[in-house]
Amino acid sequence: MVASKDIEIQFRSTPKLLCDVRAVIRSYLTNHGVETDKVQEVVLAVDEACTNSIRHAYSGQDDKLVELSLGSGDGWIELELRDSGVPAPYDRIKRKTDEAIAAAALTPGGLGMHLIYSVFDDVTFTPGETQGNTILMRLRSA
Amino acid sequence: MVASKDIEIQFRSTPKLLCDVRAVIRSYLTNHGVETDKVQEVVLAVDEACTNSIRHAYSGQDDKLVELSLGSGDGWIELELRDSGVPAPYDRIKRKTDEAIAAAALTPGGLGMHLIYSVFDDVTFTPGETQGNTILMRLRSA
Amino acid sequence: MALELSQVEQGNHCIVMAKGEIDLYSSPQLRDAILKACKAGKDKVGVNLSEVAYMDSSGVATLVEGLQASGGADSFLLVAPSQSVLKVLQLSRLDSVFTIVEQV
Amino acid sequence: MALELSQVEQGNHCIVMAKGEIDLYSSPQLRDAILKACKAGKDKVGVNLSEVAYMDSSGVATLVEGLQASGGADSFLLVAPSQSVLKVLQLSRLDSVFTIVEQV
Ligand SMILES: Nc1ncnc2c1ncn2[C@@H]1O[C@H](COP(=O)(O)OP(=O)(O)O)[C@@H](O)[C@H]1O
Ligand SMILES: Nc1ncnc2c1ncn2[C@@H]1O[C@H](COP(=O)(O)OP(=O)(O)O)[C@@H](O)[C@H]1O
Repeated sequence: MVASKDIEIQFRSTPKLLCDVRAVIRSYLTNHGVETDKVQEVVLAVDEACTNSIRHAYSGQDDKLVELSLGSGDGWIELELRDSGVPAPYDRIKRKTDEAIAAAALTPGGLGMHLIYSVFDDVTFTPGETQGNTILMRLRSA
Repeated sequence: MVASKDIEIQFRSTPKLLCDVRAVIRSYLTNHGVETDKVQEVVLAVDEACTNSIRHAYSGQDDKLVELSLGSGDGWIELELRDSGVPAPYDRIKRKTDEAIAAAALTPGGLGMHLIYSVFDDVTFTPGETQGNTILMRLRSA
Repeated sequence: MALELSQVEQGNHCIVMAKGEIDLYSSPQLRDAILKACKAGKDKVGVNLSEVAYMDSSGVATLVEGLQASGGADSFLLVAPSQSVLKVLQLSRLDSVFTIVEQV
Repeated sequence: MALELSQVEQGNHCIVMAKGEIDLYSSPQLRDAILKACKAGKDKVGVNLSEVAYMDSSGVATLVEGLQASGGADSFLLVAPSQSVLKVLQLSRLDSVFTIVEQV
């Protein structure tokens, strides 16, 4: 993260806790002056990223750790998500072209990364060499 | 903590973030079946404990770390708060008798510990030997 | 906020009423409720999403599954989706795939 | 949720309207608003707490300070406190110290 870190949440990799994680993201963004509509989109996108860590990195094992840092500064709000599971294959997480998105539109799945790229102003997905994933999601703040 | 830990939140010791911390506590308790009235009381009591870490342990310095763990199991919901500031004097944090509470009733201040003891079913406040405080707050769950 | 589900029969419709948040945790419950409604022997299955405050892509995937299980867009209706549900359907470009009605 | 404050003059009352959450972060703002109302030259100062969703003991301490600054319970009113504000006042056993009114 570049911005100064305010909050870090570490949570067990179970879908049961996603709701609590959304609550803190929603509160943080609202308190940082992000508009309600945008808050909804960001919450959705980060929830998709958390869901990916649980489903893909940890294959649904519910006793692993997911970490989310929230920070702000220099005109940016930053959210960084980390897991220590299986690194994502690079071609699955790269930003898709509009044509590729249109072609895939009618199949469920593959929506998460698209959302993440569309909602944030800047996204850096760094799969680990052998283990783990880090996604830095940045939003220009008002 | 005795119960299995679900979430840990680490936040910078600034009052600005208390609202976000309350949001996650509120969500966690609600999702664990705690009734709305009790949720309100618990949120208030934990907020008082966080406020104490900021005001007393850290004398208002806003660049220190406060940690809150949330867990449940075996019929208990547990919240554990930790700071690494100045340990609380034992006589200020022990449970007061009813008479002492009545005598102090009309002065503001001294309310936080009273609230914490009244809201939870079990409270263990452990000031560190030389540094830091840990408060384990336990609630019987439905 | 948990997901509350109930089933209402109305004429030739079997409606699943959903209230709360639909995410990776709760979408399996929605899935079960939809599949149960598909077996109720009515012509059409509806999912009332007016009180759904939050839905993510696992919810979208569950609705697509319901669409398939019920036999397609003529027999599967999304009833009065909330603003946040509509938004997710739009973001996933699946809003035109579903039959969306304001009431049944 | 931040705290929004405004000041309304009504007959011989100067009322601080508070909306949102009152905690260690926002209570200094409430303090300033109350002290400003005390200087408005009206007989009575009121704090309307009907839209306060959350208040902690720093809020209670601020109200006690307002009570003192305005000259006591005859000239300082808590107007229509919300259920959660009432609860904190009760828990702190200070509800009987304040004059609580439903409207001015
Ligand atoms: N945290 C992660 N760990 C491992 N793989 C990931 C992670 N995030 C994304 N991926 C990979 O990227 C793919 C695309 O993700 P996404 O767009 O959310 O669609 P979906 O999850 O529906 O497949 C996933 O199928 C997975 O292979
Ligand atoms: N985390 C803490 N670190 C240091 N001292 C503490 C802490 N929590 C409580 N205390 C001590 O206990 C006292 C009583 O706390 P409390 O009942 O909340 O009342 P108040 O904060 O209004 O003084 C405080 O004044 C302080 O001396």
